[in-house]
Amino acid sequence: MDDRKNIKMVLNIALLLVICIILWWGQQNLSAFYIRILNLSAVFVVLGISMNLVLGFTGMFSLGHSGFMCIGAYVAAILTMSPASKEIIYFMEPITPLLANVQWPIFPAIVAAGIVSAFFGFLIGIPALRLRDDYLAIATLGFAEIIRIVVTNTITITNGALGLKNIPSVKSLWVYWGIAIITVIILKRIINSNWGYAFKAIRDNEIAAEAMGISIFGHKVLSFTIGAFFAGIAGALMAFLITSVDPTMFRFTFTFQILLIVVLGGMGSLTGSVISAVVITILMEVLRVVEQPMNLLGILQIPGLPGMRMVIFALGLLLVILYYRQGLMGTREFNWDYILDRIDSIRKRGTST
Amino acid sequence: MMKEVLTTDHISMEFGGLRAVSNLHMQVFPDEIVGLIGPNGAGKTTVFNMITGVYTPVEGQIYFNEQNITGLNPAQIAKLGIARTFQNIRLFNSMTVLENVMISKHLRRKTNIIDAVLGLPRYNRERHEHYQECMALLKKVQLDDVANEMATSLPYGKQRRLEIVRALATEPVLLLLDEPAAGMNPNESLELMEFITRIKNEFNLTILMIEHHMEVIMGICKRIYVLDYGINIAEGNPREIQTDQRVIEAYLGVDMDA
Amino acid sequence: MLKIKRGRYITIVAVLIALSMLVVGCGGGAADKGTSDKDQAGDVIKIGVYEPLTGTNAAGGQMTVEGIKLANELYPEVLGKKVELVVVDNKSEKQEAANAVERLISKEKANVIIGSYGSSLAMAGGPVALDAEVPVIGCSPTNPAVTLDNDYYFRVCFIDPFQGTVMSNYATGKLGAKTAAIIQDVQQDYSVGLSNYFEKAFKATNGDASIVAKVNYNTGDKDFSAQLTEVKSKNPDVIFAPGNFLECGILVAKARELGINVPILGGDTWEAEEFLNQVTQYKDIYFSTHFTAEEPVTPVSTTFLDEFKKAYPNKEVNAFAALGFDTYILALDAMERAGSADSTAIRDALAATENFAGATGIITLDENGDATKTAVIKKVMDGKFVYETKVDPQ
Amino acid sequence: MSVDIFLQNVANSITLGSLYALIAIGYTMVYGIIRLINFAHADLLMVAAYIAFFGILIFSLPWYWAFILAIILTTLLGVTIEKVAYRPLRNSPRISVLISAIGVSFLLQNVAIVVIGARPKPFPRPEQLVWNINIGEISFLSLTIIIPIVTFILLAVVMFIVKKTKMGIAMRAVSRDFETAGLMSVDVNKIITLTFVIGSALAGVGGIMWSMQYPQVDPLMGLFPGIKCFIAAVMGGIGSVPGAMIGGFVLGFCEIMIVAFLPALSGYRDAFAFVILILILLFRPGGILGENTVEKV
Repeated sequence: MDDRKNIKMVLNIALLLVICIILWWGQQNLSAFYIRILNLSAVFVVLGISMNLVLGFTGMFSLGHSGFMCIGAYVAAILTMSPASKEIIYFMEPITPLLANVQWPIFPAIVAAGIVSAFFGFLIGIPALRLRDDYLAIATLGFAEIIRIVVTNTITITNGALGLKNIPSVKSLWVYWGIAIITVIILKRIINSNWGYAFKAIRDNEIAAEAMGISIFGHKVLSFTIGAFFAGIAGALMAFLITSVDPTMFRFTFTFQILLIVVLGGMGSLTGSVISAVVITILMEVLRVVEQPMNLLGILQIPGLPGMRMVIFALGLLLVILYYRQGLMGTREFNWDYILDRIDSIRKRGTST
Repeated sequence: MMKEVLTTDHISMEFGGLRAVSNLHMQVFPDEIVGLIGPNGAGKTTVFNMITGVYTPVEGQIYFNEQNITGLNPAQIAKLGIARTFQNIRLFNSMTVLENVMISKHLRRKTNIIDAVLGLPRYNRERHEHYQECMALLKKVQLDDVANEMATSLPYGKQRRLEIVRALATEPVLLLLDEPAAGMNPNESLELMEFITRIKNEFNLTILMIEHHMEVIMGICKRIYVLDYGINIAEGNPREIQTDQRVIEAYLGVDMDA
Repeated sequence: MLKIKRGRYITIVAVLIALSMLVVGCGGGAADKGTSDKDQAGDVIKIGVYEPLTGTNAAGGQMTVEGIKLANELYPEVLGKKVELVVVDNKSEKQEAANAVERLISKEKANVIIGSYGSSLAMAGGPVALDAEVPVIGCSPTNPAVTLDNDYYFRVCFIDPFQGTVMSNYATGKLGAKTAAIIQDVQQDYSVGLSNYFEKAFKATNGDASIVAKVNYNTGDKDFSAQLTEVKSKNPDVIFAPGNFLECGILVAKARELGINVPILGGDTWEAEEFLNQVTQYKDIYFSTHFTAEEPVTPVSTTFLDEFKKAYPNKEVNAFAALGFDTYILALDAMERAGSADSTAIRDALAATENFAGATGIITLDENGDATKTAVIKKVMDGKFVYETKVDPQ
Repeated sequence: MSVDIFLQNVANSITLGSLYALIAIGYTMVYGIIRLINFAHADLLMVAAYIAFFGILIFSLPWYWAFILAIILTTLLGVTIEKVAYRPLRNSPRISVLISAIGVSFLLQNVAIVVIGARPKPFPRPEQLVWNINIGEISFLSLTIIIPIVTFILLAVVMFIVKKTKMGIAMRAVSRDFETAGLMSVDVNKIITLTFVIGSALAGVGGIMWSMQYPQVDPLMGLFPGIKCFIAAVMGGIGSVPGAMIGGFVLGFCEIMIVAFLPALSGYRDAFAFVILILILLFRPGGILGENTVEKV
């Protein structure tokens, strides 16, 4: 058993190394376009797994993710924009003097974004998490919209509908994927800890969980807050990726995209969310061809059908939820044990014959 | 005279004007096994739910080791040392047998989630201790061989046992068993009786149990309370109960082994 | 049993649909490959277009693309090479817009890019182009921030400060308004910005008390009765209500239903049949725009008009098509002047644009890359957009 | 605020409120029976509007035929959605059904975008139904009177079905608890289908009324009324038909009056609706008329 542990550690390190090499290679050789898509998918990875923690592992149907992203994006943007460009951008009403001259480096800003939206997650969680299922869903959706509308109307802080631009641009795969990987590791540790068990226990059977001394409300708030924290970080990343933000980006319809990722990947599987986040983000681009006017083998001419991509995704969502509920991974995770067992069994078969 | 572990000081519960339990005064003393019986719908489970804080009694107080626990939530009460099982088994279906038991250690944790994320030694140590303890428990009840099976994959009898072990893992002083013998045939319930007495002595527990199987009740309970329509119609040792006129009436037409 | 069968049947159908889509997609992909192989040989010049073809800004985007395509059919060649248009949808979403531009630059290798309707989308695309040093020409994003410290973003339309002032002057001068009410969409940068400039200008001429009411609504709202009643109670001489044609169409119609008969003014987004359809039976509705069929300002205007009529016989000529047309021919003109399709060369040529005759008028780009040019004011009359007057930049 | 302005606001509130009420009833019907936020309900409004639109403009049907056709087809669609997307998930976690509902709504919207196009179309108001009414300074559309009447009639009909007919009794049985209803030899599927028939028909009517009041149809037109009306249903006490009615009117009045009395806050109007929702959910989950139930272990 113990050597199995060592093997696994070695394998994990190896895996990390491989990823690093891939990132390094990508940074060198990939075109700006592919790098952007990969970065975007990293953002969606963070979004997907953080929503999965709340939805898949703790069983709380929260649709508030876009709201927390919104907070994160704005915090990061305001903290990192140069005072000079703040002067220009806030041309309707000047920014409050408090924020006018702050200019932080990227990483502290990202962390701050996470903390601030975690704080709001906490505040919102305390009332909202008394609710269940669809009431929780509609309430969190409501909170997300409230956040967005408040952001739209507090012009001296957020510049309202005019949005913010000249946000420092970050392109490096290392930043986005680095953060994505850290997020995965942290969430994986949480899920395999007592706390993770407690979350799952709550999802499986609240009454029993409480009878075993797990404070339901406390753990729900905890999980929700962690989710909000990473949503905020994802928001910050989004801001640095696009370098301009405005409130309309964070409509609740955006949450549905994340939901799509979580469901297709499998509610209760980090691995699933990671895979489907990447796949869906890439498909978003690949499927553009469906919307271009095209001719099949020169015979029949098909006019471009804008919107076809979303039809495909909607169908995908429906089919999965109806006929393949566990999604790509169900609640299974990628783990070495499985692979090693396979190898062993194969070796055994080899020796036995 | 020994101090009582649990006292329900004239507690009552109502659902929409309907009195489920009224004015129940019940005392449980250290290392007793006390039975709580009565026809279906007599309000037995409601009593458990009040003791464990799922419901707050509309009247009366509940004392546990002379501490008033009325109005505490189930988690707090579990921390104080009252554990329970459920009439309809409530295991954590997506988890293995071991994990089901590990959950119960969560309330005895000393480390926090940050330690867990950082994987600090003190967290790993604690985690390892919990693991050891749980495996030991499972060994005691011959479930260690299925530790890594899915809880739901176990046969009915073992699921019942697992539920008891899960309760034991919270290191309780008082254990509430809600129809542990439900759906068992005579010699299964015989085993169960031995099992209960064994764990009682091994973990020096006090046990309060709801049961329909009269032979179980009469076999292992020192004292018995009888509920009918939420009212405590009789209390005493098995012989007294069996001969009590009101009890017989209450059960009249009801098969004693139902 | 039967239900299960039906379930299966549905799955199969759905899967087939999805598959067929994908197959079609791949077919298309193959077709694309064909062309992209060709341009490795470098005998085509690629002009990338990113416009909202779906989502809230769909109408504007589609009208613009019509104009661009028209121009492309008219002038399919430059520097002796074939011009290939690559049109991508940005779904009226920012991250999509950024992706779209990145795609056009590094995947399609576009030499110059056109777009996008909707200033916030343009602002999402801008930085990408700036980093890659590929010039972008905006057709109709009128928010000043778009070209702000971005040397690679140009536009053939005037900007909101000008537009707002023009409308304010028109309200005071021609309509003799002493007081005005503003109804703005707090979620649209366009609406908020324009209202802001109008307010400034109007207060400057008529005093601070002249704006009697300023009420807000949100994108997607359908019921404006409360806001309008509020305005009605203040009975202003004019109402300024810039915003999406989507909301404004209903808003203006509702105002008339409520018996508010004062002139209502708006911005260039109103020039859309969606808007006209809502307000056909009403009058005294004025808005600023970039182009008019009645008063062809340049010979190019007339050619554009004729060609548009030919190409889209049953469509109303509109400013966005005209602007799209202009961006395209300006791009070509810049390449001619640069004598190459090299992006930086094109950029310099664009920056130097002076007195370029476009369909929408004489275009001169200032140091920000913004066009200083004539604004046209139109009004709704007898169910048509009718030319009212034009205002030259001072 | 002068009297006639106030009365004008009242008129506005009635118009908006009765529309909310009309659609909210549909929501509450479905929720009352299968405890599902039928996100697709909002898009049924859109579908109905488009069918009526095409019926009148493309196939140049007389408006009443177009409307009837729209209602019938919408009803069929609603029932099909239930059969295909909700029924298979009847015994699975509520989250899955909810996601399925979101998926359906997502699909309807995007199919509409692909097939009809994203650009909005003007809805032809039949002038037999829509004319302007001026009483002194107050002016409003005939719809301000028609819609409430329609709403009340439909309310009466639904109430009759639920309270008086055998079906209705069965419905209430099902809404309490599937299994027992099943045991009481109630054909649960039949009842649920019937519920969706009523609900979707209401959505059909709602969609038509909505697009006569705000004569513009586009693929996403359902989004906002959808959410607003669900809020209305919750306010009234979800599952309670008269509650939905009241909730609709209350929400309508609140939305109008907040702008009327606090024009400075008009930008927050939509947020306000959500604030009400959340307060209600937290402090009176049963809503204005619904009863608050205790969960038994």
